Amino acid sequence: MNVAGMLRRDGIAQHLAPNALAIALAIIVVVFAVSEPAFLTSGNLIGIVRQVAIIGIMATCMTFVIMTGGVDLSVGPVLALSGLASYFALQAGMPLPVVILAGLAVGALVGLVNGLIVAFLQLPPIIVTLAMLSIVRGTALIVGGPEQHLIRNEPAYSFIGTGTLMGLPFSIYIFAAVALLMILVQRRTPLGLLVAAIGDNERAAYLSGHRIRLTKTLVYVICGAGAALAGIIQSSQVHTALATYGPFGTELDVIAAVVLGGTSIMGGNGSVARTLLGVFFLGVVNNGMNILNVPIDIQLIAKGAIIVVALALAARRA
Amino acid sequence: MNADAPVLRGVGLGKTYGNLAALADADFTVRPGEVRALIGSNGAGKSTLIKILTGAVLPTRGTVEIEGQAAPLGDPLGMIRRGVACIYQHSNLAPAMSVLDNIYLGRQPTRALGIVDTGRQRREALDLLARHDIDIDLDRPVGSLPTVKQKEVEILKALALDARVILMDEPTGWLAAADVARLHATVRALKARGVGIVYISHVLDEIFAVCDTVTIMRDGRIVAESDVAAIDRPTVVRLMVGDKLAGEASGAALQQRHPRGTGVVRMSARDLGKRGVFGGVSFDLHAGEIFCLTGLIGSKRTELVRTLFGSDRFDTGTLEIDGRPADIRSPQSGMAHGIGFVPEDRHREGLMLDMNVTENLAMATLDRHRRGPLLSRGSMARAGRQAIDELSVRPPDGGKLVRLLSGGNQQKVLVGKWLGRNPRILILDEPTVGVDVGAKAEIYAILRRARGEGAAILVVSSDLEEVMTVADRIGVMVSGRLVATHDAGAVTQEQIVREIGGGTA
Amino acid sequence: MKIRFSSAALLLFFAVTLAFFSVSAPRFATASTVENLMSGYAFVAILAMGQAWPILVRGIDLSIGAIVGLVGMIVFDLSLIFSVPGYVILPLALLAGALAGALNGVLIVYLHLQPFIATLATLAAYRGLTYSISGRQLVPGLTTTPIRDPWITGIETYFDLGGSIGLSRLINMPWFPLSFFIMLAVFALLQVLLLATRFGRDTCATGGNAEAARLAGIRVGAVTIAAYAISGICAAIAALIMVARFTTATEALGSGAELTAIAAAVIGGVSLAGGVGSMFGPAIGAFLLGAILIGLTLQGVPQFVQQIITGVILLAAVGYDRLLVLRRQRKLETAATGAGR
Amino acid sequence: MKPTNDRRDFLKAMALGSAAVAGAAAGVLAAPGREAGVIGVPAARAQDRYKMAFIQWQPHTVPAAWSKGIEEVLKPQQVIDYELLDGQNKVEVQVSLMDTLVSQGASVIFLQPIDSVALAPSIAKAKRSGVSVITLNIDATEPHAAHVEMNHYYGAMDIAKAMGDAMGGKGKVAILNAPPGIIIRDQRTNGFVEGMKAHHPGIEIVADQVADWDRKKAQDVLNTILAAHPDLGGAYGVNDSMALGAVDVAKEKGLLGKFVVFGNDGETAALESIEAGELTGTQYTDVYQQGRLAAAAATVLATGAVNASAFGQQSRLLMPYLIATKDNVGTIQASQRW
Repeated sequence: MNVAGMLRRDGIAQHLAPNALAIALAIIVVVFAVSEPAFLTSGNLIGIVRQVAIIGIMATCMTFVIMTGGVDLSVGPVLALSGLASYFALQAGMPLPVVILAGLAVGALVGLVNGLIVAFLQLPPIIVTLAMLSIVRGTALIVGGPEQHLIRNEPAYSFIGTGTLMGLPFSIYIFAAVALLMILVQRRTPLGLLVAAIGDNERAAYLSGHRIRLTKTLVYVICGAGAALAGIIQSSQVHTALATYGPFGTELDVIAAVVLGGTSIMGGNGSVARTLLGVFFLGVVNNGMNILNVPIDIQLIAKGAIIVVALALAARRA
Repeated sequence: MNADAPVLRGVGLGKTYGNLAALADADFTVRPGEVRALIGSNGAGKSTLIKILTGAVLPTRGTVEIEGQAAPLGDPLGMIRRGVACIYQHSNLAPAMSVLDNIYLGRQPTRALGIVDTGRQRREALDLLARHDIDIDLDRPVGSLPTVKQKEVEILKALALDARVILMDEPTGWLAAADVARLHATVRALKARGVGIVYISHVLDEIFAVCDTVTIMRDGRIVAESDVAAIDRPTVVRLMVGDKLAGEASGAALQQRHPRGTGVVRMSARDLGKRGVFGGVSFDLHAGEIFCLTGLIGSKRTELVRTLFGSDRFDTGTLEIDGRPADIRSPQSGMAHGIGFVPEDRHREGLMLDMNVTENLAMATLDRHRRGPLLSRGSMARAGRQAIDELSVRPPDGGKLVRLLSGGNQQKVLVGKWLGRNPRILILDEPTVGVDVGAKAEIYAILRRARGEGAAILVVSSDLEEVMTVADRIGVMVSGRLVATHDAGAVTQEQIVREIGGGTA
Repeated sequence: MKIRFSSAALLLFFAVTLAFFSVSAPRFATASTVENLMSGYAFVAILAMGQAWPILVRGIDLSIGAIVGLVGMIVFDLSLIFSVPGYVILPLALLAGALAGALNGVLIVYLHLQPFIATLATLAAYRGLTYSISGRQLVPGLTTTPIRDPWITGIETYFDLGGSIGLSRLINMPWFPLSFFIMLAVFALLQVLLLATRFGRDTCATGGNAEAARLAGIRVGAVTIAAYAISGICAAIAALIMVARFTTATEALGSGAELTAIAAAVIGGVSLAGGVGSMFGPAIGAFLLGAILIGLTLQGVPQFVQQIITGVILLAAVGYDRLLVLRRQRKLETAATGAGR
Repeated sequence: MKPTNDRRDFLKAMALGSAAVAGAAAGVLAAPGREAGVIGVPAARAQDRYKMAFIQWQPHTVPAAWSKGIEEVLKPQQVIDYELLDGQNKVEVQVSLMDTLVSQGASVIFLQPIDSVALAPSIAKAKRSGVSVITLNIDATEPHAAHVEMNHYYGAMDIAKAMGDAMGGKGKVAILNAPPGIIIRDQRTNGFVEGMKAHHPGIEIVADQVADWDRKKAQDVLNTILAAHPDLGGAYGVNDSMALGAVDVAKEKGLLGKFVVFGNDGETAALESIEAGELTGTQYTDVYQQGRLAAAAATVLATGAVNASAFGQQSRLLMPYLIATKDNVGTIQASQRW
């Protein structure tokens, strides 16, 4: 009963978290805007969205994984490997849809392996995906070597990351589409409800006749595919595929965004929309400190402190 | 010291969570050698009161005194040091640690540098075991013990404190009859040694068997205090649930029985067995009847019904549904055969506590709310509203988190989740554990309504009063075997008790 | 029981690994390889043993790599900029590690942050602090100045034990690095702390069932903070060993060490569910990872393939642990059935 | 395009380099260093096969090209086994690999140290075991067989000079930097800052932000800096990837031609970008050649009679470099591009 009481507090905390974060975000925006008016220019604001697109896509796609009590540390190397897969498909002269599919397939495949091991062998996700981090990075380095693979004269492919449509970078549209799709999936499909149910009480979901293992596997596949999509955009943006892209720390940025959005790393309640708030929070912090030319040491200290304060604020309100 | 001076005394205790007053203005005393029953419906404030007395919760107002001395509030260690021990309703043991370590959790005897004096610890524990005539392997991890034994460890934990007051929160909730008797013997022995005891239970029999005085709570307030000898059962029930509900509860017993319902056999089990668990179980379940399986905890009723639903598998025997062999491998295939299953532990296996009532009600019927690849929230809400009306879930708010409902209303939601599928066969495992009297009556009414609509209902229950109230037919399980089945109208409670006890000697 | 059994299995696996490489990898079974293993992985073992404590209280410490970097830079500054003598630096370094670790615990206990996210935040903050105080940036000349304080560099001393007891005449004995003995000392200390003291019991209780521990009067908050402080102290010891080995500290020192330590701890049977583990497992886990990497390198397996193999072994280790748990559960079920009858 | 100082070292290096190549052919070479103290140490190199390995910093185009150059020289000499090992950007991994190679009995270790001091004890240990160490790019404080270096500090000064010239001696520039933790980052940054001070005091460095060696991050960071400083005249990328990220931004914003971008390294992608008129310039070093020189020295060391422990002071081979711009990039042959 005491446990129930504690959980109840956390539950309320999770409901208040988005407000605390939104308030914190507003405060930070005001601080940056006052100290550097250029922060609020439309160019910079569009820049922020463009900058967070890659982490944002990965974070929205990882939200479900974390809601089911899992985590995916392997997204960084997946990003690299999918870029390489797309590059090789391009080299082979495949049409663009096939190229994109090749990249996505690699990510989905890694996600599938993660998901199958986590769901069916019931091994701890943090270790499974840590192992996979190592395995996928090794594979990427074997496949791609240390060389940069330049993507030249592929206007269609390059459009994904660098093109503009109605004045906005095309990557923003992809990000928005993925975000909307994931929000739709969460709010308007059985899968979304089922993910929440599994996070809340896996056993009860099983006894309600749901296919838990299948759902869990699917959630990792989505996460892998999301990381792969991010990898395609990145390789298109930099006209290069490289095995070392998505270095150590990428996965932590993604997880930080999800958790800042109020999803508990232990699973349970969570929301894609709130994850987006977390993504933008981190994006604004990074952008603002870059625009103020804050040195890297202070940037890192401030980032850590801001995460702590934002989350503590959310917990305090409970 | 005056023997009549209270050993533990709470004065003007109150606790509010947000706007909700969980406890208001409670005065509470326990004297040495007194066994005081604390009863009330779920949500009446018993647990809050207990938690304040153990220091687990900080009261919003009021004071606690131990032998006339003001005690620190919200400090579990301080209360333990002052001789207040508690046996909680839910297990409070560290499963990976040994029995020995659990008994002395947090206060192992130590030598210099905080090194645990294991020799002394073991000597004291063995002495304790001998004194209370309990047999248990001190080195086994607690998690590997059966539930009954785990409860004993909890009791040992309290005994090892040499506590002056022991608070027992539903100590017999999961115990079999023989174990209950042993526990009561222990309670009497403690009483004889001058220990004050607070005894919380839903089972009135126990209260009249072992308690001296009774404190009755309702809606966060203490509504009555009395000597047990000076009060009778109907009065207790009326005080607990209020006048209106009391009428419903007593009226519920006078219902017609329908053994073999419509006469149509829905489910037919022949010689079911699971190696090392149960065996040779045969029965027929008819449309339009309520068949109750009773027996001691550990008689494998739960294990049996799980295999019927498909969340476990049986090894031998055959199962037919509507006259056709059924191969049920998973909850999904169980559901495909029209079976619904309300598990025993609603918190761990039944409900999504942090999701709302509507979502929980829809959890087994998602396919009905599907529109193409999408889920229709509107359709879910409509179905939810209807179910809330039919089940009279209170408050009637589909958006409310299930966690915030009372135990009885949670249970109604859980039953309603399955009724939404109009199950042809509904299996319920201990459907009213931890549910107050009023809600119990409502759940019985819901079951009878489902029966009237032609469902075949299989209820597992340890509560004989419940079995005699609700059953059309009764099956008795002993050690994994179905030893007898009766028409409920043609058997007495005494006979069932004899049969249940028959296999355990 | 369980701890002892899985430890035995781990030890067996370690032995098999050593035997395999001794046969298959040229020059694996030599004194110098053993020496390399001891000196190159003693600090990994210490990090893994430290990491076990947060995991025991059902948390995780992602910041240990950053603490290694921070403590390393503190030692660098104190020694090279402020010329503080080594015997003063050593306790200060341990204190810094303890404080950094304790701060993690404070954030988790008092601000109710999830361990993963709290230590993720301090990972960034401690690394940033390392950059801030970096003597390499403040006094660029120091980038090529080694630390020469004997109290610090003395940690990287080798002892010819075989020679001193005369064994070297029979076989070629490795020289034992002091860091290895430090690791043994840390192991002994932590193992006693975990298994024989009230604090150790309280730690297991906190991780096994925090609510039960709280109601039993255990100061769960204090225990949690202490667990993270131990992790921080271990990171500081590891940092000292690394600084002694490299005679300098870089701003990036220790980055990524948390993942290796977590892997070693989990391979060593420390349960992520909390409350179960020993110090023996993580230490062996660290040396197992080291032996595999050295063995594969000696075999000439390309390093990118090694990464894949490391991942597979990690999977196999948790898979094996899972198998043990399943088997234990099955045994329990049978036992419970017996008891129920 | 010649190094502005260290001319003596450079000449000595070139001399040694040619001698090494010649010596490799002849099979004998009087290696540099004191001969004292080696008497009594057997010429340990009389073996059938020689083991050599290169411990790189982390997977990157530069060490990959070195490795290619090294292999080019070593492969034909059939008695040498060569492998590439990865330091994973961690000092402790490099040290552990050094230990392993020493106990494996390697003849020569090529090493791209992450830090000058941190690897010194390992180099000393290698020397004691008679293993020669050739460092690439980052020198070590412990004297060793040879050091073959791209000129980071003075190269960066020259970049600053060329960049200032291209900007007409005034304006604002931003540095797209790497995170601290490896020495070349410091040298390339400090050289640039000092170079600006010395040659173009009129140019102001308005931003110095970390972009993690990464093209995408560089795009993001420069975008942001441009929002704060719309009048920014140029950007210096501490490596070519980050410079190319800056080019991407300039292209997108239509600033090509007006916005000066310099990189550092001289990889193929950068040279092509210069030819296309996008990247203003970079410091080009023939990294293949650098690898070949190191390998040539290595073969001499491996087969020669000189013991590794003899080196009291190593020879430095300072690679010539070229500040490649549109004017001179054509002089870099296809075979010299990496």
